[in-house]
Amino acid sequence: MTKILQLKKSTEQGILEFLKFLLDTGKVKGIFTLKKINTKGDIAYSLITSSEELTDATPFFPLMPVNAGKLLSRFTLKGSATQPVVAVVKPCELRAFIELVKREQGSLENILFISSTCGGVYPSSMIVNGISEKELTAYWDAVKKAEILQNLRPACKGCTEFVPYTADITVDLVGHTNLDKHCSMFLNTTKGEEFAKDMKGEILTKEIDKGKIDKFRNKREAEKKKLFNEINSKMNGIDGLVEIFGRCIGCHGCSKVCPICYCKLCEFESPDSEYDPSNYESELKRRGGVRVPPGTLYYQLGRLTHIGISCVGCGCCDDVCPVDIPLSLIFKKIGESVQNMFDYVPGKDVDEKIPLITFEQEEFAEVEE
Amino acid sequence: MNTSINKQEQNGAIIAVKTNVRDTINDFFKKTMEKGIFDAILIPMQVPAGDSFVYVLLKDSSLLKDASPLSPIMSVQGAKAVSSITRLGKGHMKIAAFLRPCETRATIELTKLEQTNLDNITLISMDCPGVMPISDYIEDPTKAMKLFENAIKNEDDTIMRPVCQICDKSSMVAGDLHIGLLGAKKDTFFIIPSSEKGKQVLSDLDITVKDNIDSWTSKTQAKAEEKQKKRKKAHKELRLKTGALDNFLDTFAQCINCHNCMRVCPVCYCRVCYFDSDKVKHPSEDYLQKAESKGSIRFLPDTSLFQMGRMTHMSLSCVSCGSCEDACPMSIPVAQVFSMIADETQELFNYNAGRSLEDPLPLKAYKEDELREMEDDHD
Amino acid sequence: MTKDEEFKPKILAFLCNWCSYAGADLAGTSRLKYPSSILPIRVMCSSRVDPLFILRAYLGGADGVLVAGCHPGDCHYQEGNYYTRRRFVMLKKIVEDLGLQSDRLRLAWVSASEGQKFAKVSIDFTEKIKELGQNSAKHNMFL
Amino acid sequence: MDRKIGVYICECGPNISEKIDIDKVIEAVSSLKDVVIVEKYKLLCSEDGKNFLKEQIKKHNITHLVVAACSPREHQQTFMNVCENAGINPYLFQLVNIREQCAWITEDKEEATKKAIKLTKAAIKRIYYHTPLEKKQIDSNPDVLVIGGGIAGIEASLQLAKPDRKVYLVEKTSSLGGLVKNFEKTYPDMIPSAPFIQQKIEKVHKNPNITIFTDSEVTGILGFFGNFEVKVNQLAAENKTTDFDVGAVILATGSTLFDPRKSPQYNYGTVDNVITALDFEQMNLTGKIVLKNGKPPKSAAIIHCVGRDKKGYCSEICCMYSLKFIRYLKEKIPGILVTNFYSDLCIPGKSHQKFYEQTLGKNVEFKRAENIEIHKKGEQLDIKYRDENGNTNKSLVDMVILSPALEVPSDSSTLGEFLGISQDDGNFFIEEHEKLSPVSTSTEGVYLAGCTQGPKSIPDTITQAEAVTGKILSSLIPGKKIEPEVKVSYISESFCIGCKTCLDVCSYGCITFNEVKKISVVNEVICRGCGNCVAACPSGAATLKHFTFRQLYQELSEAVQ
Repeated sequence: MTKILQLKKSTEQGILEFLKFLLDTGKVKGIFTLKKINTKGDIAYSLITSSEELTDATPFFPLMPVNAGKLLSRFTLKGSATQPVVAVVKPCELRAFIELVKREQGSLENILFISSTCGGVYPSSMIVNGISEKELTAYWDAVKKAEILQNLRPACKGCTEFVPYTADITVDLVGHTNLDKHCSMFLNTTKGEEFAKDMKGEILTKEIDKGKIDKFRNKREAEKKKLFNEINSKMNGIDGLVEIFGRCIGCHGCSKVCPICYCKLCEFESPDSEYDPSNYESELKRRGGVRVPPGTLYYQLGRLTHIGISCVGCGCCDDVCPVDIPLSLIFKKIGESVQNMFDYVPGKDVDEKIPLITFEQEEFAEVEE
Repeated sequence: MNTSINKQEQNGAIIAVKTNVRDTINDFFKKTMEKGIFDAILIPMQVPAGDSFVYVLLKDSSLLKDASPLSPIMSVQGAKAVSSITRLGKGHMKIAAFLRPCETRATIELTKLEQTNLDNITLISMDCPGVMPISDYIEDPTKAMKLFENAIKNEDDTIMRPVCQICDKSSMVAGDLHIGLLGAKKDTFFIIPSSEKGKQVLSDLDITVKDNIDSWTSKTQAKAEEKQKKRKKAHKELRLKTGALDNFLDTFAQCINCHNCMRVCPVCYCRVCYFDSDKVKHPSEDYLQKAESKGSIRFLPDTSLFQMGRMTHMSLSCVSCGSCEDACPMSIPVAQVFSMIADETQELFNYNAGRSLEDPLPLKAYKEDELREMEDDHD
Repeated sequence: MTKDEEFKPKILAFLCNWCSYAGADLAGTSRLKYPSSILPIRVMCSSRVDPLFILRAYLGGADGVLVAGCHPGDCHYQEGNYYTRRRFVMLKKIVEDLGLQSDRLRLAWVSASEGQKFAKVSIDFTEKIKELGQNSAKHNMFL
Repeated sequence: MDRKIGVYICECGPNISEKIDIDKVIEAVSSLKDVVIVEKYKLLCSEDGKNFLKEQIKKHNITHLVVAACSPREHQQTFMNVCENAGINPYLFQLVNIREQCAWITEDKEEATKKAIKLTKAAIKRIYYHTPLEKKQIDSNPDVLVIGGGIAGIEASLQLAKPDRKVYLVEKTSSLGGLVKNFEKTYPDMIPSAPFIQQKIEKVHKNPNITIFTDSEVTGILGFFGNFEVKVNQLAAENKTTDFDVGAVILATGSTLFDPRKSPQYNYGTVDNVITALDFEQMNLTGKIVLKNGKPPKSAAIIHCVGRDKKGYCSEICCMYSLKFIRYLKEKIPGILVTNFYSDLCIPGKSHQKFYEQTLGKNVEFKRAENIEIHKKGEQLDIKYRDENGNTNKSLVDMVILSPALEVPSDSSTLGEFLGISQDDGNFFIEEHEKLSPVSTSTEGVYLAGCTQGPKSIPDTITQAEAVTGKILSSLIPGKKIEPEVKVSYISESFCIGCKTCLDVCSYGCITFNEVKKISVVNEVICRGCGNCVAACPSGAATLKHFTFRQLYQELSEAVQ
């Protein structure tokens, strides 16, 4: 049984009050959350230390300008948080952060994680013209009804990992019909309970409604299948891949925003990946012509070998691609397939080793000769 | 500022167009390969899916028939392509690189920064009608192609990218050879040599350079002047929009720190960008402290540092090619802002990025008696 | 001569110095015959074979890529080949899921005494590659 | 410096010349960039051939040498030596194997020639990116730390201690001799063991080059082959800590017996007259074999394989010493009835079968049994067991001797941690390779001798101790510097992001983490150069010298051309 802190307020208001409580009581020094950053209504992740600034916070705004896992890594890369901070993040952001922590790119210390069952986000480009009230209402209606909104990020539409694994506190959103009246926060850990102590509200004990979750997961699963089938039909040998990736402009924005890509210098931008004149000469001998800069497929496939095992399917790569290559679906599909092979769910457990740095003596006999 | 942007070329050669300009240019290159003048040609070509054009280096001259010298988009800045081929050395092959004027100029800037080796490269440019935003093209390639062809025919730039619409250097000759479409009689175009290398190519092809190109000169001059007016006006309006710090911040408010603009920028050549390096990463308490001083900070806090910092790094070499804007997933008018700043910083030093290999990079040179007006205590 | 008979595959073989390269040498000193399509690249341990090498070879037009090392448990460097195996299965899966021909990639354990096995693997793999035909990546210029 | 590549093709007598059209190879590679000379020669590995190469290098000012000949496993070193003699760095050399993996695998000369051309071109492309590597020499300390004063440790110490090589022998109990000093006699010769073991212990004590620490334990070992820093804590001397340096470490910590209390069916410790093999040896050493009541037993049972089910291995020596016990019993109590309860008899080796046959005789019984239980019945012990036919039987005896499995004491794991050596399920230290390198470990300069590596007899223990001394004597020579592997990993400080992936996959613990800079650092002295970390590093920060990404990429891309 999990304890639930229930506030008789709208979820949005409830969470803001809880954050204010955490800050005002000094339980945390800072709040990491989405926030309106100007009068135009642009949204960005912010670090808030004063409760007045909380009025502009929008913790569950359906947008992921940057995967917060990457930001938390930046926050704790040069030393773990010395003072307690609360981070309100989406499940895939939390998973991404866990994957980064496994790679020594951040620290969980002194961070209280609040996440939610997640209804997904809109593509970031939607904010360019502003996300209208209508679109917001449509979003929250869909969340209440546990339905899949069709204009979400493709990665979100087929996301089956919408329940956070390691959040200290999980806010009940998906399928929570009384979203406007109640704010329900599951206190999953003792840390969560400690921080919620003395917060005015009702404490209930019950499990999260599994039926509700499963039903939504089935919907997402079906959607995912559909999306994967679509992309599958295009993955048709080398020529098929050239059709998909041919228009890549080589900006590598996908790796720049990828929460799992953490290298200082990407291998595909390193001297090793440069062609010298003799490489060009031999390529030309072989093919008669060669694309310049070369290595589009090499980059994409190579990146799959680097991050596929840890891809959390957040979809940031889709958002950033200036030529609309359906990256997230490809990476998610292949990522999940590789992850399944090792029975690995990225970001599920910080103590679980990344499959490529460990092995079992008896395994995969089928590939050997 | 020097408005006469072209080196004074007196003569060129008039080339007759057989079926269309594209085929004639491709044919021209084919001949250079057959004569052994070039071993390979760098030229745009449509990808198999038809949804983009990329640079290809061709050695097999039969492939030239599919080349698209007049491609409607600029998916990769050509200077980056030249750099990719020659950064590590000049190699054995003699290569013709067919680039737009802004790509040629960026190539010249990169050469000053040791990122290309032009020994075996002949730079050939062409009057540029501008290019469409990549996203417009990808949305419906067939329709876009028609629009583009019509736009060229009608000399209408309204479908082109905003920076192309205000480009005053679309016929600037900075390379070795230039193909002049403007002012040419029907079914012809000019080919104009602008260096010894260029002249040699033409003479090897037995093309005599004695045709008068006045019509091209006056037409391009007029166009440049018109565009320059348009450019000044656009920059003035933009200045109003982005002038104050708040406005500037608002302009870049939606930046998601993907740094695509930097990645595709032809003159951003660093292996690891300063703004991605350890120098901008701090301990958590620094961030908290910063937040405490203001109540809250945007995280990452470096958006404006990145944009402004990048300006200090590359605005003197900025060729206003617009690649950054094409690559911005948040549709921020990066190129417009950068071109405005670049015009101003370059003017400070009477520098014109990519105009000539001979002009030293302003920050690599100085004059003893200059910029006194910036000093506090000048007499 | 039919077209199929003309096809002479190019198969890149990453061989670990201690087992598989020695096994391949033994095949030679035993005068076992196998197709000259196998092009050896010597590495000290199969664990040096970065999946990116395999990708490079594949995209570069190699018709097949063989990675061969010591038998599990016999790695000269103790456990390198266990990591090789994980990296290899991952890459193979990715290649397969991308709709590419993952049968062009093969992993084999060949000890220093298994000249016979090396020859057999080489023959079998070459046959398989002949069935698959030429790698279509070879002539595509937009990779 | 201009690169001048010389390419030399060996005819290897008829071996290559008859199978490959060498002239075609010469023609194909002559025009490659920087190739200044391509020549063939009848036998390059001969003295004449080596001289020829050397002269050629000088004559043509060759800076990079490519030789197309036999397998690198055959003559790589030969030609590297030629390079050194001719004054070029031996790593600016590449050997192309056109014999074993080319000439000898096909009858089709054209095919072989084509392959030879490809491989030679690939080698030339590769050598473009070769860089000179310098051999490093580091001072080494010839002294040796021996942990464990049993027969293995004693033997190794005696072999190694010389005026120019000190040995530090650390024993955790108060005296040397280990388990062996409890034995009256050893099998199969049944010669008294005291004289030989005492003699050896005495020799150790007398040897001025051996420093003995009894009642002591090793509390820290840091470093690498040739340079280990050791800390020893002397419990008897008020925990005095002594520090010293050695170049190599021998683990001879031996084994103990499985505690039969963990298998309660034997009632060891709860019922009188059920004793272990070690109890029995000690009792026998006193000269009298008696029951608790002081009387000699009329019958005894020896239970084999005690604890084998729990440990999961056969301890190799228990059957043999159990036979020895029959001899003890028969010698001291003629007429005693001895019954052996065994599951499998393990009597390997050239003289043991005879020993077994000589031990058989009147009043000696062997019963194959399982599910053995021991209970007290009056003054006697009741052994309940299931026989070969599956029937439950009983047997009454006066005394039961248990022959338990050998195991490694659990406190050995700290040593394993210091030294970076893993232990198997039975806690035995894992050797570098069971067959190929049975006394070395994954940490260079740390060796195993005796039962610490697995149960073994006295002769096997001594064999191992001698093998270890051989290893040390040949590699750790006083006054001689050691040359660590040159082709090792290197991690670029500027590209490393500090994810520790390389640390996780390294089998040798040669990568450490710089906590200040948050980057990984390779200890080049320990690195063996497998390249695992290089393939694991996503940033391209790690590279393996002489097998760099570039070098291999050049080779592979030319090969598939």
